[in-house]
Amino acid sequence: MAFFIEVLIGGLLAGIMYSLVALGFVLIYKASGVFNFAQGAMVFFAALTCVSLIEHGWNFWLAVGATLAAMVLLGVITERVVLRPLVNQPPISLFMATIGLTFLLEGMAQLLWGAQPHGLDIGVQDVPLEVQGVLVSQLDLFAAATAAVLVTALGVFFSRTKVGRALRAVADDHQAAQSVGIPLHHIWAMVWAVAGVVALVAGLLWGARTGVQFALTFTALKALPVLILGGFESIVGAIVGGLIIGATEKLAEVYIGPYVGGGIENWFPYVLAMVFLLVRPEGLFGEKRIERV
Amino acid sequence: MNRQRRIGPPILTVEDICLSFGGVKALDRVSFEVREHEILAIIGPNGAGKSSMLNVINGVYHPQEGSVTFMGKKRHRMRPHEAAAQGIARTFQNIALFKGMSVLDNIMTGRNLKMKTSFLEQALYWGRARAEEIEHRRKVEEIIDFLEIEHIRKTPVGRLPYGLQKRVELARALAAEPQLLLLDEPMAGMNVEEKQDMCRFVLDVNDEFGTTIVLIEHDMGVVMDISDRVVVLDYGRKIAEGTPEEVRAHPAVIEAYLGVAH
Amino acid sequence: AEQFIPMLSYRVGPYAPGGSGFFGGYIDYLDMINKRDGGVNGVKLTWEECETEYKNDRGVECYERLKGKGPTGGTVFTPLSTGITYSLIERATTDKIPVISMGYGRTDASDGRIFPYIFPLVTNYWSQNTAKIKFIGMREGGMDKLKGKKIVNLYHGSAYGKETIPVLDLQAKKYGFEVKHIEVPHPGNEQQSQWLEIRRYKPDWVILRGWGVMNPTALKTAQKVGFPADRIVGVWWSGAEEDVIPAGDAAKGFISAAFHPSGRDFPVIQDILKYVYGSGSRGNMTDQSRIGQQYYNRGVIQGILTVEAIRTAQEKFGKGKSLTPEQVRWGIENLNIDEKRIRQLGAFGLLQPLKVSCFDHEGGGAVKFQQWDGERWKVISDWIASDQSIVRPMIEESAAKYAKEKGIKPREGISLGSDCGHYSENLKKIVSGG
Amino acid sequence: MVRSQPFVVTRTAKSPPLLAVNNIEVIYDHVILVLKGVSLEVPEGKIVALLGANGAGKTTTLKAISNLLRAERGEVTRGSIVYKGRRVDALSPAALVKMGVVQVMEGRHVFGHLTVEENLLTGAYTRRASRTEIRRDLELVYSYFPRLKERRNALAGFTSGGEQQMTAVGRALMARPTMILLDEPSMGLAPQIVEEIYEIVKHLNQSEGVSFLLAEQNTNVALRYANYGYILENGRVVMDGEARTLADNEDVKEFYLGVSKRGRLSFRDVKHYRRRKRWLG
Amino acid sequence: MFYREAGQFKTSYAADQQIFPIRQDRVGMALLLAIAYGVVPLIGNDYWFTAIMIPFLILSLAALGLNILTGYAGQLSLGTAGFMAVGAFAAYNFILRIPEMPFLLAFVLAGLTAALVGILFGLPSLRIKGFYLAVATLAAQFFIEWALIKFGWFTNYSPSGVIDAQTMTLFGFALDTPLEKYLLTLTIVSVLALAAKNLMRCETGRAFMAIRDMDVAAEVIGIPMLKTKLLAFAISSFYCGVAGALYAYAYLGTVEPQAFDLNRSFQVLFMIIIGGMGSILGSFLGAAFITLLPILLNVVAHAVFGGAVRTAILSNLELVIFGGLIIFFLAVEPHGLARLWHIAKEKLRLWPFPY
Ligand SMILES: Nc1ncnc2c1ncn2[C@@H]1O[C@H](COP(=O)(O)OP(=O)(O)OP(=O)(O)O)[C@@H](O)[C@H]1O
Ligand SMILES: Nc1ncnc2c1ncn2[C@@H]1O[C@H](COP(=O)(O)OP(=O)(O)OP(=O)(O)O)[C@@H](O)[C@H]1O
Ligand SMILES: [Mg+2]
Ligand SMILES: [Mg+2]
Repeated sequence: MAFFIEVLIGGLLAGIMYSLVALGFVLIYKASGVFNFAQGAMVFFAALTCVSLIEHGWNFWLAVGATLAAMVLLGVITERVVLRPLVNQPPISLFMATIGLTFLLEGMAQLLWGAQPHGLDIGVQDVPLEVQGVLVSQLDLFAAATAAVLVTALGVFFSRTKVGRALRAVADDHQAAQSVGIPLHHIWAMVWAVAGVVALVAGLLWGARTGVQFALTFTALKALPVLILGGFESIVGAIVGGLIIGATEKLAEVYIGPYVGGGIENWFPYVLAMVFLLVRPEGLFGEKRIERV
Repeated sequence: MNRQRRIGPPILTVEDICLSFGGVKALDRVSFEVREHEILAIIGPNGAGKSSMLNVINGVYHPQEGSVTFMGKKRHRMRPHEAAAQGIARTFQNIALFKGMSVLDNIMTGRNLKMKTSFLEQALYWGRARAEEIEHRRKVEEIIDFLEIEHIRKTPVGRLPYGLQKRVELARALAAEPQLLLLDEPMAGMNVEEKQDMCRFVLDVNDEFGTTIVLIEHDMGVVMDISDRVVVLDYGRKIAEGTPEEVRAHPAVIEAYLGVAH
Repeated sequence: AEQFIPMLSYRVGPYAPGGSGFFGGYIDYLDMINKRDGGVNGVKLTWEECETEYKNDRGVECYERLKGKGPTGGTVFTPLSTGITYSLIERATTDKIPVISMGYGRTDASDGRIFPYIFPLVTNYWSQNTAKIKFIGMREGGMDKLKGKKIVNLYHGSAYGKETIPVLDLQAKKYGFEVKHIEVPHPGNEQQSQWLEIRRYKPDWVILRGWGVMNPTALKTAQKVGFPADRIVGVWWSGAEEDVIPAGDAAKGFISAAFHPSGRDFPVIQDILKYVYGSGSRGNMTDQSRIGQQYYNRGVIQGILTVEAIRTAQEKFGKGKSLTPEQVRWGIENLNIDEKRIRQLGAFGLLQPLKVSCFDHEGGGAVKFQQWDGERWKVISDWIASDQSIVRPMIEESAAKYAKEKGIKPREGISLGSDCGHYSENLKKIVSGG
Repeated sequence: MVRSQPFVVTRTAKSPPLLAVNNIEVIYDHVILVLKGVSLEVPEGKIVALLGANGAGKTTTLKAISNLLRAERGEVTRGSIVYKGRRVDALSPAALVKMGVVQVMEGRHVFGHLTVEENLLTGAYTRRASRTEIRRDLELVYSYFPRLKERRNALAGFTSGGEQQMTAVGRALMARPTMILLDEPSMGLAPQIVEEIYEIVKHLNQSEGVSFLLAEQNTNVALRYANYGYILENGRVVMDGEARTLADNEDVKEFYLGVSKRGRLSFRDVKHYRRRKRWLG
Repeated sequence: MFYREAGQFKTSYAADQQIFPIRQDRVGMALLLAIAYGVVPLIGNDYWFTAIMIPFLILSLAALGLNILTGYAGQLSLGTAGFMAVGAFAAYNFILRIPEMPFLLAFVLAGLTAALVGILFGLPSLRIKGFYLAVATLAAQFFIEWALIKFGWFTNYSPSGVIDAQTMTLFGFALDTPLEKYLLTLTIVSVLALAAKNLMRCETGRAFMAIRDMDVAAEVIGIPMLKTKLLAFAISSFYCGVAGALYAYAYLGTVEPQAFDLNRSFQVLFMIIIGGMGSILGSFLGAAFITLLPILLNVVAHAVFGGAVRTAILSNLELVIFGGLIIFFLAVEPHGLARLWHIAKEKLRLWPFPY
């Protein structure tokens, strides 16, 4: 039983880590109906920039601040150069543009800072806490707390302000949004900037777990099943989806894995999400598809 | 020609249709019948449930209660393509053309049901498949000619102005050679001249192919002039039914729909 | 005269740290030879890099692009990627160009009678694995102490990761220990469930057959579940500085196999620093602090082997001449680097003695073990020889199977200028499909 | 069909017009020339109707004004657009809305995943008004369209065609514009509502001084409510004049109003002479 | 001037229904084939065959397969590489396990196997759409990759998981030189491209496009959704499967399951987006862009800066430029290169007048 609980808790906490990355996707999907392929690259770019600045002797907070500024700038430039020419174009074209952005960011990051992996110490001791025989990671707890703060802040921001509404309007219909005076460009720039900030947070936390290296771009893969399960447009969905995926994938690996030879963690969440979608095609909290004639 | 004589027995009967979405009752115990060869108009205020009615008839919506009988076959629920296979075609209120295809291809899709060759034969484009394509192309050209859209044959439909898109949609529906044609506001967004053209097409289809037509329209001039009978819906209920003249004089219709101006 | 050496390198993407370190060392060594000795017997070494991004298809493209360059074509290919190596096996054989895959690539190519052009020099995965069990046995106080011990094989969920499962199973049977194979799905940046399972299983040792981000993550997660790092033994793709630095403190005490140590105290590295980086000139490494690290030193070894092969070939085919790849192949197959030569090369302790033959394309097979102290790798064992009594039959059988599939007639007697001995009846049966 | 006239600017008022479109040319996709020199004016406080057959270029003209063309891969290649004495060709659509010009797009374009009420609220995006003020305007819109109030919490994507049209018009009103570009406002609306919408137009025009440029197929209603009209054909203005004058023009009567010298023609037996029977043969 | 259809009147529907109704296109196509079959073999060398033409053609075929599914039928899929893997490993096992199996037949069977798997994973498409479907098809991608690594049977228990393609023999004649492999690939790809073109301009293609553009309307006019979508998955996977088999047999000669990892799926998806969704030509243009451009950049970079700039910097710069070019081309034409080509043709048609 204790083992079960341990796996469960470990899974839930890992799930939160997935959610952190998923959040970035959600933001951009909400605002443009587009899946941002570059999210993983942004996580990598942000973390690498930050850690490189630290290694160049910057104070931790100073480095974080500078990276934050860089990510905001990146968001603004992305809007200007990548998104603006693609207003009102099919989502798949926008999607492709984010792929171009991915190559660009990956190249830029390594051009600026090199390809070496780095360790990152964010000041949280990662010795496990033992609660009644169950080990709980401090770093993961810290990450969970950060995620909670982030989600609350973003949730409030997007549901309480008119910007949140405008965001959804833009995702529905670029042209109509423009016609009522929603400044598409500002909205997009803002959302991309926020997504950049989220990427930085995710990058730092993941970086503390696995080191800062190119593989941070792969964190995006872990976020995908979370997204489909939670729904592409929902911030809450990203968190709930993360928890569910994290917990079930770990439990499945431990309890089902041995029967089929193990290593099922990569596809199991997808199959799970897929089965779930058959029941609810828009995910847990996603927006319903509107099909009317 | 006396049109009344041509009108035959009921070909479509809807009985006690109830349809609701969450709290909204889109249709509430609606019954009526459509007779062979006639042009039946459905009118009513916005949100009355007219489009929903058409959706029920061709299987896009499944009513919670009630039944639809078409050509003697009674049914409760079916998939739209089954309805199409039985000979029901339609056009849509918010144009539902295939945006990525040319006018010609759009209309050709209408003949989908009539195509018999397998995809393997089509991949070779030899013999039967080729002959079939050409044969159907001929049919489609007749329709194109009929609706006078020859000049835009190869244009992608997305580029067409609204009115022409409506016409292409009609062409696509006609290509299926349906028994029953459902038209959802075919003349919206047209000027008088274009409406006249459209009316002419509708009447011709009715006359020459004997197609039964159910049509939703807000232009009372059109409704009065071309329909044989009219059904009036309001808030999901049928409030009147009869010849155009009867309906126009009906107090409930004036109250709910026409307003005093008419 | 010049000798052209193609470089299928990769300097972007997830594998860039390995690529830049290895090719940095390789190129610096060649550069040093040019600068210090004026080339090999006066033959200048030249090279060109081609970016493969660690992808097989790009690798093939680069191979095709570079194989015809230089006066005599690409001398020897070293793709530093198992996948690319596999893709080159047939091509290189047809083109008569040797491929050296040192510590990676196709293990059974150690049987040179069937793979005349492929050289998994120094040591291969299976050899390494037997040495590792020997090492664990030593730590436990003798091979007989292995009985009843529990070992977890934590492997990367890929073909590479799976490759040592059969050897381990064989050894488990032989020595009476228990082995549990646990897979980590690619890329391995999340290992919570695997390590919880390890914790439950309570093994005595964990063999870490990792790759890239899987390595630091494993060490971090081990720390999280309280498994001691000095009971984890990595393979050499888990044992570079790049694999432990990201794990921070969690890596302290971690042990890994290596076929060469880190460090820059070897004369040969000093020579590189002097001739290549000295007097303000620029070497291949942007970050000079990486000189002497695992990947760099591996590159230097590659350089030594390449140059020695050319030298050996020149002895036979004429000093001071540009050699064809075919001739260099002969040089590789007849490499004999003994301790004396190693000392001359300034690589004592860095490189193990090596004798390549038609029969044995591996040539060495010994492994050293090193431990991370938080700052650098410290060598904690001497060369530990592999257990060829286990490895060799497996290799021969696997190679024979390949020969059968491909319809290759194994080399026998004197072939391509080397003595290949005789092919055993047993293997003949496999090749002919018995 | 309509006799071609050279373009003459007929000044209806001495003051400069609120909006002037000068000889613009529009090309889609770099190759499709759609407007071939269109000029028109909307004087302050007037309702101007833009009439013309399908594909004449009405929508294109409106989009050119509101700067929505770029999103359609179209561009204005010649001419200028002046609003309140200032060139606005290069402004962003949002900036134009801030200046008081709002477009109601053809084909509804409601935000399907927002509720009807949220749709209306997005209309007020550019305004810096207090919550109560916006609440008040919302109620005003609801008073114009009671049906919307009933459906306020429905997702707009699920509402009926007419309800969507009302939502689109209501959404534009929420911006409190000084000038509204209405593209086929009557499309798909019940006759009663059409009248109501035009009454609202008239009301806004008279009591609040809002100017209108409306593209409309329902010539009958449009000319009844408009002050001035332009008739567009094939990307050119072929006729313009006071609404009343236009309504009396014989051609306009026949082709746009459906009345000939013999009175209103029935849709049943009009123009059968034009029919070509080729397809039967 | 040169691209005018004026004066080319069609007197029958048959003529108008030809693949290339315009004469210039017909001539162009014939020329292209003549070059591919006649000129390239004459002037090409091993490098051109094995490193450029063969992979380009094979990936074009995969792109074509995906384009059928995604571009024409509108079902976004990220399982392409998975289906390619099925094709490659199926072909391997058919040839390995069935004596005297002709390799062409094995390729067909491999395609069919992939088609079956495709149908299986296409089932959810009935309910799941858009990006959701894309992510759901990842299940196929990961599952197939996992299964091929996990179960030794597929790789004939090769310890490294790599399979070695057997030699292809046709009428007792071994196809093992680069030129022969090139011609084989070219022929298979041409035939399948022609079949795809035919299919897409017939009823099947129209049904696909109808489902893509508006599936409700498509159903209403009588196109059965499930059947059509599954057919799209089947045909598409068939193409991908054959491409996978070619990848193993005509190109690399050895493959491991990782050769068909998610990156490959993405790569093929990039091809059709950049090339043009719903366009046969686009599949080829996209494949050229995605596979050949990086090589070109690499070659050019080495030619221009070789030696002067560190290779690490060059490699990263290539990546940056490649990304930048993708963005640039999309900004110029969001609908892909095929559309750009189309517009160019329209302009040519009007030339010398601007419109
Ligand atoms: N799929 C649906 N989900 C939710 N509500 C729906 C749906 N379809 C229709 N409705 C509701 O049912 C009612 C009737 O809609 P319907 O489209 O049938 O009206 P209509 O008579 O065609 O009106 P209009 O003339 O404006 O087109 C409307 O209030 C609409 O909001
Ligand atoms: N995005 C586009 N790309 C290419 N051509 C277009 C595009 N939009 C419109 N057109 C073309 O421009 C011309 C004018 O179209 P527009 O929509 O302005 O006409 P309209 O007068 O509004 O017609 P309707 O009354 O049918 O709405 C049409 O011939 C149409 O084919
Ligand atoms: Mg309706
Ligand atoms: Mg219009």
